[in-house]
Amino acid sequence: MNLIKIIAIIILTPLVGGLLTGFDRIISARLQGRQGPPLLQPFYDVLKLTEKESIEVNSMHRFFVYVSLVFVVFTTLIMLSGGDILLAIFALTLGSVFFVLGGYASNSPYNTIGSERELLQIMSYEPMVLLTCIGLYYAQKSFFIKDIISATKPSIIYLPGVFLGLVFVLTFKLRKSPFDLSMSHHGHQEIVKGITTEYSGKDLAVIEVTHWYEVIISLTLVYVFFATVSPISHVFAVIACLLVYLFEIIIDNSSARVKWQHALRSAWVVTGVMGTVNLLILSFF
Amino acid sequence: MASEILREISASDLLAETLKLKHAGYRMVAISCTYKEVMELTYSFDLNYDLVNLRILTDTKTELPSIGIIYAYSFLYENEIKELFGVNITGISPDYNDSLYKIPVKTPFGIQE
Amino acid sequence: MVAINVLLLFPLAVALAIFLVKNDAARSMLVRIGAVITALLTLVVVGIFFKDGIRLSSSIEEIDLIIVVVEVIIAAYIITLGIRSKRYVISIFSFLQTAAMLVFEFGFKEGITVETAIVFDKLTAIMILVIGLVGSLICIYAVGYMKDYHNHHKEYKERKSFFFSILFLFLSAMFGIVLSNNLMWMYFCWEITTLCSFLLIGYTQTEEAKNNALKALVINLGGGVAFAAAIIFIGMNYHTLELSVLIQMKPDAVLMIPVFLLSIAALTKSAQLPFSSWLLGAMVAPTPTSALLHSATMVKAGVYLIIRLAPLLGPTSVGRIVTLGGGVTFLTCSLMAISQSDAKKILAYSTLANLGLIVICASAGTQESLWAAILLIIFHAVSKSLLFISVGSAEHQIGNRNVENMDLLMGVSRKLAFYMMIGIAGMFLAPFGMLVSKWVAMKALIDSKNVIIVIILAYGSAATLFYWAKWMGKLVSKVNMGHKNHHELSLDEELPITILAFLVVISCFTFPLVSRFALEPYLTEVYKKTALIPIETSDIKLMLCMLSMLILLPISFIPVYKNDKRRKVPIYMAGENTGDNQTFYGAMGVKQKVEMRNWYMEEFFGADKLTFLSNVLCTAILVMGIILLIGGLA
Amino acid sequence: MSILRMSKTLIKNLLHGPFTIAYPLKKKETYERTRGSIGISIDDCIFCGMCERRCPTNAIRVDKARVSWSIERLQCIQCGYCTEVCPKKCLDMENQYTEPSFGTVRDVHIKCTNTQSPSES
Amino acid sequence: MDGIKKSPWILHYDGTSCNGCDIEVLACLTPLYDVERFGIINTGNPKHADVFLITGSVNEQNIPVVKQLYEQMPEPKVVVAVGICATSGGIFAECYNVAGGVDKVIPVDVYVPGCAARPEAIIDGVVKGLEILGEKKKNVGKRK
Amino acid sequence: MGNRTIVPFGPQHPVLPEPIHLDLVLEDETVVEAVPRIGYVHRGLEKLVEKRDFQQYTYVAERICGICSFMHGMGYCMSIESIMGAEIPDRAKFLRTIWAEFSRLHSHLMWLGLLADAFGFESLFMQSWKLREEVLDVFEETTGGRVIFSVCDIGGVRKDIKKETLEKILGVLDRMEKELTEIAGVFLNDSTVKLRTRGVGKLSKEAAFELGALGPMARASGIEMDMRTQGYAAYSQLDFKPIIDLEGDSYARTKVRLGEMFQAMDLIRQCIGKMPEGDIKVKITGSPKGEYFTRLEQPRGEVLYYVKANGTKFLDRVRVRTPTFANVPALLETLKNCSLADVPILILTIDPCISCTER
Repeated sequence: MNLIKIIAIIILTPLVGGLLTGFDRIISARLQGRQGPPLLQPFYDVLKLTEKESIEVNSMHRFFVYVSLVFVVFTTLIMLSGGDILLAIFALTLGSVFFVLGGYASNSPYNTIGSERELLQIMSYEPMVLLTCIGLYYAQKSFFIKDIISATKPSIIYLPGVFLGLVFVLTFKLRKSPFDLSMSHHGHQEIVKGITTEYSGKDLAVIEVTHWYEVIISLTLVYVFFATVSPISHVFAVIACLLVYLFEIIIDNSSARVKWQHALRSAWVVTGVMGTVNLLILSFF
Repeated sequence: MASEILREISASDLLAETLKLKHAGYRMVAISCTYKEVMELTYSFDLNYDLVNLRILTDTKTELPSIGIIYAYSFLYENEIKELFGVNITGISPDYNDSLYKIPVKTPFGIQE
Repeated sequence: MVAINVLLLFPLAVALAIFLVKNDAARSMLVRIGAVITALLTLVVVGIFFKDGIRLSSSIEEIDLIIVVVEVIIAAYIITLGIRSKRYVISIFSFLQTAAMLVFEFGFKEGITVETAIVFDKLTAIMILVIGLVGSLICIYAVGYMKDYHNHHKEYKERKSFFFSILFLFLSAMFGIVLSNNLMWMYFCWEITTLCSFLLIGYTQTEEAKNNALKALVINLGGGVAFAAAIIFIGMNYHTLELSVLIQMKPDAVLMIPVFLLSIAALTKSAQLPFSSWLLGAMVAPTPTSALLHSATMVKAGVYLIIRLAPLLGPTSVGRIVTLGGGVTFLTCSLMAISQSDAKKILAYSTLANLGLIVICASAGTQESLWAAILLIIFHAVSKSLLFISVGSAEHQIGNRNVENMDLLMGVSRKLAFYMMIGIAGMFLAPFGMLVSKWVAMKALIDSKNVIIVIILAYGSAATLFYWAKWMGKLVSKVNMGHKNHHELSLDEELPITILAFLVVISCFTFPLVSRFALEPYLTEVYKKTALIPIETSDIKLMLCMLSMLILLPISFIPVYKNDKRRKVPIYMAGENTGDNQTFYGAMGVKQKVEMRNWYMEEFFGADKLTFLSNVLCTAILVMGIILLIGGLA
Repeated sequence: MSILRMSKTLIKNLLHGPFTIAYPLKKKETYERTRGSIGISIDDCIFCGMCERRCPTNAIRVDKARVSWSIERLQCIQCGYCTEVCPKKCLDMENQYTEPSFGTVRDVHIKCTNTQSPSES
Repeated sequence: MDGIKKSPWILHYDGTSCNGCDIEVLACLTPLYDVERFGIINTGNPKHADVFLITGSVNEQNIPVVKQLYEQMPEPKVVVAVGICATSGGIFAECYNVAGGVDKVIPVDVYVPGCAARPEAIIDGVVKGLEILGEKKKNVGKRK
Repeated sequence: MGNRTIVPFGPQHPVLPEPIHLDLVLEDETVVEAVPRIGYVHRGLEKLVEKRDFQQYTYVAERICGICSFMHGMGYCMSIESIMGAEIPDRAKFLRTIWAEFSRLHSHLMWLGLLADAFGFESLFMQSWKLREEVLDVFEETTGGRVIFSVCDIGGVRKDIKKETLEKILGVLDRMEKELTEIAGVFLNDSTVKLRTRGVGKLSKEAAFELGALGPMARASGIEMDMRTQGYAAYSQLDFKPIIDLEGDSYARTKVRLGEMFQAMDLIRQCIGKMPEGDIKVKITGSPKGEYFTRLEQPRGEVLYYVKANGTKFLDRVRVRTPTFANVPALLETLKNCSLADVPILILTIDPCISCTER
C-alpha cells in the first residue's frame, strides 16, 4: 500500500460520502413531496461550519471527536485497502467509543443521554456486525477483504441471512429512522441533537465528515457480499450498495423512531435469528 | 340549551357545597375571579352540560380553603388566582408560592400599591 | 532447584515475620521489602529456568508428611468453624475430603511414585511472573491502602499483621499451585488458597463479611471435594499422581470422570456459574484482597488447571460442556455487569465474564484458543488488578466507589482517572490486549466449528462494551472542578498503580514477543505440532500502529489547544441555565441541580433475574455433563 | 404487521415531483380577500382620526394640521378594522404583505404632495 | 466562497407568540415552501444555529432565556424577529407582562412584519438576514 | 443515592413548538417525576379590557391563540351577544360553523404533523402539513388570513362566502378526504407508529374524570363530552355524534382526532348543504351590561368564556379558561413512568396550546 493510495482514499472517501449524503437529502425531500436542497448541500454545510466560530463548553470534549475521526479514517483505510475486516470493525468501534466519550466529556444533560443511547446502539448492532465478519470468514476462509472479494463465488450465496441482518443493523450505523435514537439527522428529537448538542463550528464539521466516512464503511460491508473475482461483479456490488442505500432512505422515511427497548430487542432478535441460523447452517456444510 | 345557575354562598360554606356537588357527580369547570371594588370568586361546576356557579364575595385578607382535597386539579386555578389577584387561598397542593408566572407587577388584577 | 525452593519458601518466611512484628512502621517496611524481594526472586527464577524449563523429582517423604499434618490441622480448624457457625456443610465437606485423602494417603498410596513433583515450563514461567509481579505490586499497594482504609473505617478492628501475613502466605501457595506437578501438592496449595480467601474475606468481621466468607468457603470446599475425589480416582485407577502424565493419556470415557471432577474444582475456584456467588460476595474484603485473590491470581488457579487439562478437554464432550458453561458465564455476567453501579461489583462481574472467556478458550483446546487463553490470563491480571487498586484509591479520594461518582475523579486526581482509563481501555478497546485475545479466540472457535460459542462471544462483547464505555464516560466528564477534597496519593499506592498502568501498555506492545518466545514453544510442545502466532503480521503492525496513535494523539493535541483558544459558553439546558453548568431554573423558579446518571436497564439486565436463569442454565449444563459421563458417552 | 405502510404515499410523491412553489422566483397567488397591508388613497382622506382611535394597536397616526396619515408597519396587525370604520372608505387592504426591514418603518402619507417616504426609521 | 449564505441553520424560539407565527415558521419547512432548498435547517439547538428566529414578544420570564440562547450561538449570527409581537409587542404591547419587542433584549437584525407573518415574508426575512450574516462573517475574521 | 438523572426540558426545545418547562427526573430513560413550569407566554391579555373597548377586544380575543383563533373570536362574540340579547342571523351561524369546523380540521392536521414529528416520522409530518396547506388556502380565500381570520364580529360575521367558493370547498374536501384516509391509515396501522402510541399515556375513564380532562383527551378515555351537542352556532341543525374511544392511550387520542377530522368534513358538507340565504350580521348598538358564561368546543376541548360588563364601552372582566389549562393535570399524570422518548408524544397528545393556557 503506497502513500498515494492512502491519500487518495482519505480524500475521495468523504467526497463520495458527502455526495451520497446530498443524494440522500434530495431523495428524502422528494419522497416527502419537497424540492430538497442542492446536491452539494452537505459540502456547503461543512464549509459553513468551518467558517463559523467554534465555541466550547469545556476543554475536553473536542479532543474526542478528532480522535474519533482519526480512527474512522483508519478503519476506512483498512477496509478499502483490502485489510482484515475484523480489525477494521474493532478500529471502527474504537472510533465510535471515542465519539461517545466526547458526548460524555461535554457533561451536559442531552449529550450524556445521547451518549448512553449511542452506546446502546453500538451494543445493539455490534453482535450482527461481528457475526457478519465471522460469516464472511466461514464463507471465504479469510478475514481479509482482498481475499473475500477475489473469491469465485460471491459471499451472498452463503450468507443471505447474515446479509439481511446486516442491512437491518446498518440502519443504526447510518443513523436512520427507526433507529436514530442517539442523534437524528432531523433536528426534532426529544434529546435535541444527542451527542452533538454541544458541538459547534469546526468540531461539528468534523462530526459530519466522520459520518461521511461511516457511510462509506457501511456500504463497503454491503459491497463485500457481492464482489468476486470477476470484474463485472464489482458493478453489481456498487449497484447493490446504492440499492441498499436507497432502501435505507425509504425505511427512514416510512417509519417512526422506536424506543430503545425495542431497538435493542429487535436488533438482538434479528441478529439471533438471521445470523445464527445462517451460521449454523453454514457450519454443518 | 343547558341551564346556568348562579348561587351566592359564603366562604365558610365553600367546602361543604363543593363536596355536595362532587358527590352529585359534578366536575369542576373553572374557578374565575373578578375584582372590581369587591373580590368575587366564581366556582363553576358541570353535570351533563348544566353549569352551576358558586359565587363567593371575599377580600384579600380572608383565608379561603383550597378545594384541592375535593377536586385535585383545582391547584392550577387556585395558584393563578392567588398570584394574580392576591386572594388568600390556603392549603393548595402543590403551592407555587406566587411563582406560577414570573411577572413584573404584583397581583396585577388585584389591589395594587 | 534452590531458587525454586527459595521462591516457595521466602513468602512463607515473610508471612511469618510479618505476623510476629507488631510495630506498624516496621511491618510496612517489611512488607515492602518482602514484596520487592519476591518480585526479584520471580524474575531470577524465570530468568534462570525460562529457556529450558526444569522438572524436579522429589521423593522426600517428609514433605508429604508435613502436608498431611498441616492438612489435618486445617481440617480440624474448618470443621470446628463449621460447627460453630452452624454451617454444617462446611464441616461435612472438610471432613469428607480430609478423611478421603488420609485414607488414600495411608491406605492406597503404596506403589504410586511421583517421578516429577515440580514442573517448570513456559506456562509456569508466565504464571509465576503474573503472580510474582502483580502480587508483589499489590502487596506494596496494600501498605498504603490499609492505612487509609483504617482511617476511613474506624469501626473495624485493625488486624493488619494478620492481613499482610495471609497475603504472603497466599503468594507462596499460589507459587505452589503453578509449580506442582504432583496433584497432591497442588491440592494442598489449592486448599490453602481457599483458606486464605476465607480469612481475607472475613477480615472486617462484620456480619456480612463473615457470611460471605463462609459462602466462599463452602463453595471452594465443594470444589476441593471434587479435587480430592479426582485425585483418588486417578491414583486408584491409573496409579499416578502426576498432572503431566495425566494429560498425556488417551481421552477415553473413564478418564473423563476425573477430568470432569477436576474441571468442577477449577470452575468453583474460577467462580464460574453456577458457583459464582462467592466471588461477588468476596467484594466486601479490602480492595487489595479483591485485586490479588479475586481477580489477578487465585481465581486464575482454576483456569490454569483447565489450561493444563486442555489437551484432554479439547476433543471431548466434557470439554464441550465446560466450554458451554464458560460461554454462559461470559454472556450473562457481561449482561449483569450493565445493571451494576458499584465499581467493585462491576469489576467482579467482569472478572467472572473474563474467566468465563478464558475457560471457553482453554476448554476449546486448540492451539490457537490456548494461545488466546494464556494471553488473556496475562492481560486480564494486569488490567484488572490495575482497575481494582485504582478503584480502591478512588474510593478513598472521592468517598465511595459508586461509578456514578467517578465523574468527580478527574477533578480530584487527574492521574488516577487517567490510569483508571488505561485499565478500562485495556479491558475492551481495540489495540489493547483483551481484545486481541478475544479476536484470536473468535477465530479459533470458528475454526473448531463452535458456532454457538462464537455467537455468544459476539453478544457478550457488545455488552462488555456498554458497561466499560459508560464507566469511561463518567471518568471523562468533569463535574465540579472546584472539588477541593484533594488527597495526596501515597507513594505506596501510586507506585504500583503507575507500574501496572505501564505494564498494561507494555504488555500490548510486547505480546508478539511473548507469543514468539513463550507461547509458541509451549504450545508446540504440548500439541507436538508447530504452533504459529494466530494473527497475521500485517494486522499486528496495524494494531501497534493504532496503539501508537492512541499514545501520540493526546500529545499531538497539545499545540492545537494552545493555538485555538475558544469562547466558553454554558452548556445547553433548554435556555434555563443559571450559568454555572450545574443548576438550572426549575419548576417554581427554584434552582435545580442537574444530575446525569448512567443507564442500568434493570428490566433487561437486572442481576436477580439473570442470576437465577443463568444458574439454572449452567446447572443444567453440568447435569448434562454428569449424565453424559454416567452414560459413558464422553 | 404493517411496516412500510407509508412507502406507497412516498413513492407517489416521488413520482409526482415536488409540490414546492419556487418562491421567490414564483409567487403563490393571492386571493381577493388576502390581507396584506393597509393602503390609503390619501386624496380622499378627511383626517377625521377615526382609524387612529379605533386601531387596536395604535399603529395609525393622523395629523390633521399637517394633513398627514401615517402607519407604523411593524405595529399593524392587518385586522382591517380601520378600513371598516373609515367614513370615506379611503383605506383599503392590499394583498401584498409588508416587506421585512432592518428597522422600524413608518409609512407617512401627506395629502397634496402625494408622496410616500419610508423615512424616519 | 460564502458557505454561510448557503447553509443558514435556524433556531426558533417562541417568545410569547400566539402560535400564529410559530406555525407559519414551521409551515416554511413543509413541502409547499420547503426552505431546505436554501439549505435552511431548523436545528432547534443554539449551538448549531446561525439564524435566531423569534416569534412573540419578550416578557419577564423569557428575557433570560432569550439572552442565554443568543449568547450560546456561535458567531456570526443574526436575529430575525418574526411577527408584529416580536417587532414591537403588537396588540399586546400594553399588557402588564409584555416588555415589548425582542430588540429590547438582544440586537435584532431583521424585522418581519405581519400578524401572522406569512411564510413568504419569513423566507424573505431570512434571506435578508443572510446578507447581514455575510457582513458579520467578515468582521469575525477581522477581529481574530 | 439513586441513579437518577435530572434534566431540564424546555422552554426552548426542538420538540416543543411552544415554551413550557419540565424538570424531568429519569431513571435510565423512565420518567419518575415531571414537575412543570409555565408562564413563559403569560402576557396578561385579560387585563387589556381596561384599555380596549369591547369592540376592539374582538381582535385581542382572536389573538389569544393563533391556532384556534377563530374559536376564541367566536366565543368572545357569543358572550357579548348573549349579554346583549342579540340573535345573529342564521347564515352567520352557518358561516361560523363552517369556519369553526375548518379550524378544527386545520388544528388537528397540524397536531397530526407535530405528533409525527415527535416520534421521528418526518415524512408523515410533511404529508400532514402539506394537507393542512389546503385548509389554509380555504381560509385565505374566504377570510383573507391564513392564521388570523378577523371575520367574526359581534352580531355576526364580517364576510360572506360566495356560492362558487362553497362549491369549490366541496371539491377541496373530497380531495382532502382521500389524502387524509391515506395518512390516517399510516397513523392507525403502521407498526412502528403503533409501537409509539399504543399503550402510551394510558388514562382510564375514572382517572380522566378525576383529573378534569377535556375534549379529545376525555373522549379518548370514554367520557362523552362535547359542547357542540348543546347546539350553539348552527350545530343544533346538524347531525353528528361525539366521537369517543375507550382505550385512553395516545393511540386512542389519535384515533379520536382522526375521527373528528372526518366528522368536521362531514359537518362542513352538511352546513354547505343547509346554508340559508340572508344577512350575515345584525347591527349592535349600545354597550353590554351583565355577565355570562359561554362554553364551546374547541379542537382541544371545552373552553369557557366569562364576560362581565358594566354598561360602558369597557368591560369589567373577560376570563378565558382554555382546554389545555384543564388538561395539564392529566398530562402530568400520564407523564409518570413514561419513557423520555414518550415525553414529546404525551405532551402532544393533549394537544397543548400554551399561549391559550397562559394568556
